[in-house]
Amino acid sequence: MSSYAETLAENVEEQAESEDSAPETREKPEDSSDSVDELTLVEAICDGLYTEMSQDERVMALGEDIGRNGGVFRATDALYEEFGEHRVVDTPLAESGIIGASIGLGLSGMRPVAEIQFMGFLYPGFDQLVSQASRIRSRSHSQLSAPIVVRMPYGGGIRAPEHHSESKEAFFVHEPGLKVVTPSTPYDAKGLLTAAIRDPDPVIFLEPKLIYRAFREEVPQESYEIELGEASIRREGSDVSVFTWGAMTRPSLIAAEELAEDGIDCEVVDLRSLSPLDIDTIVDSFEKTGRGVVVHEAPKTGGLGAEIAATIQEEAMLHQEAPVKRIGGYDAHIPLHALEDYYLPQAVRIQDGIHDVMEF
Amino acid sequence: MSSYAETLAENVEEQAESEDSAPETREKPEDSSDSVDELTLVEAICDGLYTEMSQDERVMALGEDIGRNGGVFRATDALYEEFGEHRVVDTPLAESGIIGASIGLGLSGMRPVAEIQFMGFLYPGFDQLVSQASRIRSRSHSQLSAPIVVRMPYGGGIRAPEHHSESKEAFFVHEPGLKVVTPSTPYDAKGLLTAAIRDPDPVIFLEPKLIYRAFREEVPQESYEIELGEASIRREGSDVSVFTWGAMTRPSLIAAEELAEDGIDCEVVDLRSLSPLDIDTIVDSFEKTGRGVVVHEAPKTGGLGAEIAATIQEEAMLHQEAPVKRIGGYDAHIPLHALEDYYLPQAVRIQDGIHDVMEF
Amino acid sequence: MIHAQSGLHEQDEHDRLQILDADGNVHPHATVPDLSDEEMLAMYEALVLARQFDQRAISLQRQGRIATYAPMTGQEGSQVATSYALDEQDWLFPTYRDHAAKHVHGRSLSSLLAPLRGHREGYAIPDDVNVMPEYIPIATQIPQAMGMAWGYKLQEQNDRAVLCHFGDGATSEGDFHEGINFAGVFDVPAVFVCNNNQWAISTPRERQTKSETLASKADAYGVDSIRVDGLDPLAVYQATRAAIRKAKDPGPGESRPTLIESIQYRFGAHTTSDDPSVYRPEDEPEYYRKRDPVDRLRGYLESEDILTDERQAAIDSRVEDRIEAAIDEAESLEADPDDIFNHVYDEMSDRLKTQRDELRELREKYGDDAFSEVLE
Amino acid sequence: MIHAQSGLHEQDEHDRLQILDADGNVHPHATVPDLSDEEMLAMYEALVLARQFDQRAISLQRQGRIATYAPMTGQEGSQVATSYALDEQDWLFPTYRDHAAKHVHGRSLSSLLAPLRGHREGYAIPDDVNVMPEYIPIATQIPQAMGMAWGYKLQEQNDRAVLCHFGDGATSEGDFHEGINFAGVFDVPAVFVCNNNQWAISTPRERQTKSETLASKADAYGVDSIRVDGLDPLAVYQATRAAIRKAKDPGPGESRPTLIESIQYRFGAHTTSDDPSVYRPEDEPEYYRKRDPVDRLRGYLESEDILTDERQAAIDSRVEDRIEAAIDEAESLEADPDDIFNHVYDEMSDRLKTQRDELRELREKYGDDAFSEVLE
Ligand SMILES: Cc1ncc(C[n+]2csc(CCOP(=O)(O)OP(=O)(O)O)c2C)c(N)n1
Ligand SMILES: Cc1ncc(C[n+]2csc(CCOP(=O)(O)OP(=O)(O)O)c2C)c(N)n1
Ligand SMILES: [Mg+2]
Ligand SMILES: [Mg+2]
Repeated sequence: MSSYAETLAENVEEQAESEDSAPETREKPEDSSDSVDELTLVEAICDGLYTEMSQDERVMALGEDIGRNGGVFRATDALYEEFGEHRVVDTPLAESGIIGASIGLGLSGMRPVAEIQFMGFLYPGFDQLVSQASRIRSRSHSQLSAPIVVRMPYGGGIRAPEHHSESKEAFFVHEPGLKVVTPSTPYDAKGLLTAAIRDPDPVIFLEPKLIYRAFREEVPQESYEIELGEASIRREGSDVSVFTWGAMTRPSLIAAEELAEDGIDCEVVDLRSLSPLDIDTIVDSFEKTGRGVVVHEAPKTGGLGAEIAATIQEEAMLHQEAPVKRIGGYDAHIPLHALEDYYLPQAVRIQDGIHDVMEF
Repeated sequence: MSSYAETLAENVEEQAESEDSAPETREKPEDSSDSVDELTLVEAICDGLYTEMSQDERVMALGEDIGRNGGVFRATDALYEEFGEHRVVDTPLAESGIIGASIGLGLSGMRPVAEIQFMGFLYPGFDQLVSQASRIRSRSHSQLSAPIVVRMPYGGGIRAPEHHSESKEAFFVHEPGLKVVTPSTPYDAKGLLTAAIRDPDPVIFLEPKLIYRAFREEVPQESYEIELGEASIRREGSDVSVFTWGAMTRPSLIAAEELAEDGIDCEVVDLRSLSPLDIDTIVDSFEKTGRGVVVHEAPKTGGLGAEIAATIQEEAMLHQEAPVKRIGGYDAHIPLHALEDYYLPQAVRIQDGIHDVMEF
Repeated sequence: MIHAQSGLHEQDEHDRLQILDADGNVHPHATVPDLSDEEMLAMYEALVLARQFDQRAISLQRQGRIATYAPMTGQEGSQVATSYALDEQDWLFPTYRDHAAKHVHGRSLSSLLAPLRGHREGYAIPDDVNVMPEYIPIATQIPQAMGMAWGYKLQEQNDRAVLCHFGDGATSEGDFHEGINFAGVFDVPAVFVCNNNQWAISTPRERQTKSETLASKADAYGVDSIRVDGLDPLAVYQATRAAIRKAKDPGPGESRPTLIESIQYRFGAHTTSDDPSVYRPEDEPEYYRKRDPVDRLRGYLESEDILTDERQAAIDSRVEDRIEAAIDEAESLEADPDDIFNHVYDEMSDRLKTQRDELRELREKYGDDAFSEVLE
Repeated sequence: MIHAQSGLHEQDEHDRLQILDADGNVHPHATVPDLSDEEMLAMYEALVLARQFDQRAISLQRQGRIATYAPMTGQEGSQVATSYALDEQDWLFPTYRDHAAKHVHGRSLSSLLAPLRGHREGYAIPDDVNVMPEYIPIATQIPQAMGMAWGYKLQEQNDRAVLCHFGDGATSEGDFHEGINFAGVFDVPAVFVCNNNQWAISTPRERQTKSETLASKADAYGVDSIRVDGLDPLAVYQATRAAIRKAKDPGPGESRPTLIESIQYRFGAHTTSDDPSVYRPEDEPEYYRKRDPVDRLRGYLESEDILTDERQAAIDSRVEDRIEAAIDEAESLEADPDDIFNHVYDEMSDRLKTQRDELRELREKYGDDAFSEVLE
């Protein structure tokens, strides 16, 4: 087994475990100043919601099975008990209704955080999100806005059934008026979610479910924001820049460590914010290394990798020592789990791709 | 007025005229072998439907107001009278219903051609199209398919109200299993539509409504196919390649003629097929010229221009004498008509962009 | 001839609330809403204004001075009455056809014309006006209106209700279903007004759904409903007022939301780009023209001596002046290309700034004529 | 305690078709469907198989041999009965939970397990089997099933009907509304079966909609409906058979489509990843367990001397063998990475070919272990 596969295996076991057994209700300590918890990414999301709901009465959560059930991934665990059925609301099974309702709630002065159970089930609500929420500001000449957050687990690798492994962030990035973020660590998860909730515009908060429980990290109990629109350099390097986000950050880092042994020094940039993109960080990194790859789960054609490659050649062509290589999902539907590890970028593919770029 | 603006003005006047007055019902000549008609693009679409419905009983049309009314743009003019209410069907006002029904009709052995009144109203049916029709083949291991065509007018420039000027082809190109085509001439309109109807997979047929009635061209009365997946070089040139499609082909050609006077020889490639892309033609043209621009109406970020630029630098970086420039809509919603001419790529912007690329 | 029948479908009037008969006489057992003479006259003036505005707008479109317009003649009675039934703090969710409803609830006449002149400024809402920009994608406003009503309920702003307009065609969309189902489940203070003008462009009501009535669709959501003669402004007022009252302060056993099916008829074309003679019999409107809401209210007010010739003359001249002023105002609006970029996000992104600056440079370099507006 | 009430909601049984009482006795005024002893026994065997399959599948999932599984215990009676009511040429649109319905209409047991082992081959449909691959996105099958039924009607294949399954939760989706509305308008030969198991994951039926019943939602579309005791296989068979007959050959004044609300209960978890004790009272299933469909049909067959101990033993052993064989077959499936690319289009695009070749090269270069399947 490759080290990535091992990492995955751990995740998935944890995942399966936590899904099959009754969830524990996490206790909130009374005094939360200056304290930190060791949290998984999904716990950090839950904590981010908790913290923000505690501080701002306008914040509410709504979606399918997020109440008593705490969400199918337990991302809203114990919030129902804490904040009651009017602030943590199980809705009917209707995604357009959930997002349309959220827009209206936002207009009334609330700060709704909607959960879509899986990205593959967002599409019935696509119109309300992409064609409605995105435009409330522009069509009203900024008199109105849609201060909503739409959270959804996305991505593959967890042996899920059909339609449960979507990674179509590119759809949302192409629509003006939407912001799109995705964390790759528990710390970022809480900070980005806090910023998303406070943002006056609609923010799509993509949750890399493959790493929901992959590892723990210290997360402050108090609230903090990570500014939307800022990438994070996860590993500095001088030979080649790896641009990635969400669950692909880890295999990218694994690949970088393996390549270090071959003397290739990778810089790994976790974009975090997919819309707006942090073009400065992307271009600066590329200008430093002169070589780049983009790693994402979505189909290659029309994926966000295209935007990044196009931007780099626009802004930094004269620094280009090799084509920017896109290591993505293939232009096919993500297969069921017997084959999904062939579909998703594995550390081995990432390494191989980086070698290509180095040897160009 | 720029020449492009003049061209537009003509279009729009014709358009407005034909929309405000009662439509004429076009007579079909009895003997149609070897004959040609001088048709506009929208007439060629209607003719394509007529020809295919005459030859293949399985072909039917469905959508909102396509029957007695002949479609809001008259794209199904007189088909209701010719083929009757069971083959030219006015549906209830429900896009998910229309596309879902089309999938089922296709499974039963019919060849449905659905009309969505404007691209901006496709989104309620996004799920059925992007998440369902696209996968019938892959999820059934090719035992089943969705032999449907979804036609929709798209693009701006006709002084239309909000949500009537969308150009979001990139959404469909990113989804495996869908094909996406758009004609820029009447001849291509009929040939591509015929091929789309005969294709066993779902084809999205985008109709550039700005040029629905912009000019006439000889169109054979008999049926013919233009193979899906093949671009067309509209103008050969040696200095710079312009990649475009749909309604942007004309301003690109206008810009090319103007630039010819400055001694810049543009090659204008009309992609026609947006998925699959004709990568060979794109790369060959670029390798010849070493410089390229992409012109499209959609917002620049995440638009198809990104895919083309990314592909070019991947496949032909060593030929690149300048960055591939994307001349697109801005990353904002297309404004109402007082400003839409600032938003859409005008010949002046295209010329300016090409100058940039030439002077790099 | 399925199509040709359609208008007749709704001509049995016994199943709906009516106060005035076709000639403006009060039905024997009906009660006229409790409105002062001044209120009645104001409502009537709004009707006259709406009718006049509609005619002017159609001719402005013909002259190329505004873009495609959706006429409301025949439907303005219901529009005016529903907005009259609102309290100031209530919100209105209108469609592209609800010009009169918007105006009565506070939008200026010139703001109605601005988008038709291509200016999104017309959708900018003054702080004290609770009218959403119009909704063009059919039925999308329904879950949003529901959501806003829910939000007010959650915030215990119990004096607020939300009124949401849509057409007969809208009842086929998933958003109608999802929105009203949520309204039932969360018992929100919303009034849904289905303006059943019997046509969705060329599709007649009975090809839209095999449901007996549109009002009865509310049963599927456990939501109350009522059918009302939409050409009778007093009946519409009464039904809407009752629904708004109930939304804010439901009695024991009452639920907050209501679906009102207001049965109307579109006297004219769907929009100025539409030609109804292609799909419906020329004489279909006759029946409804005889029940013209403006005439009916005028008939009633005259019979009650509330409306005099003098007052009518004053109304006519005020209406004329206001419309002229509105047209002047709308036609004096200038567009600022920077606005393309100004309202995408609260803070403009770097890429948008670059794009804005690029456009500024291009305009500088080539002049605005190079981008000149078509047809202007 | 809104949630805790839910199960009780549907416990008044007077409003639904029932043939067998809780103990398997025929109700005084009920008529048993006209089925031969052999047919009755076959149906019973299918029920036993379903129950057994469900238990094995749950334990396979526990052992990590299949992925997340959606149990059907308590609902198999209705599933088997609806499929028994189909003619061979009819099509079935199932959900992720309709294992028994699929099997009875022709899908092999191993094909049910294959997707759970990660193989899309399980969705490949033999030419002579009219069962769509299961639908996971809720309610999306409804407009499609409607469309297929419409297509057969247009092609005058009047001996074909389409049966479409979905849950109580599905009734909230726009696609339910749009699909059934079309069915009414185009009068298509479709039977819509709402498997009201009273829960949509953790959401109880009465938080899904304030509608009195789910069946009555059909009125909004002018479509016939019926409520049936979904734990009574004979009642479900009778209702479905009548609906299929009517779909193909409606009598005067009858319409083709029908919505059947089959009132059931999910005895177990939503899926093997779900823990119902979090959201519903542990004793809620009790009432329904006493009405177990397998027991009821067994009771009836025993009382009629159709089922003997011998026959039961033979059934049990056949069932056991078939399930074992199916598991072996499913576990012997091997995945071919080329299949990722093989079924995207009728003809593979150049870019897909390149990608396929790239993957082949990578596998060659690094070996399949480098891509090794997690948990396998
Ligand atoms: C989602 C969507 N689909 C299609 C259209 C195009 N369209 C505009 S108006 C209209 C008919 C609407 O009919 P109805 O709801 O009865 O309202 P009316 O125009 O009669 O007031 C259609 C189909 C649209 N605006 N939105
Ligand atoms: C469009 C969509 N949204 C959400 C989900 C996630 N989901 C899977 S099953 C389920 C509940 C379905 O309930 P119901 O329709 O009653 O069917 P049941 O599972 O009870 O058989 C949900 C919400 C989904 N599969 N599809
Ligand atoms: Mg209407
Ligand atoms: Mg259920």
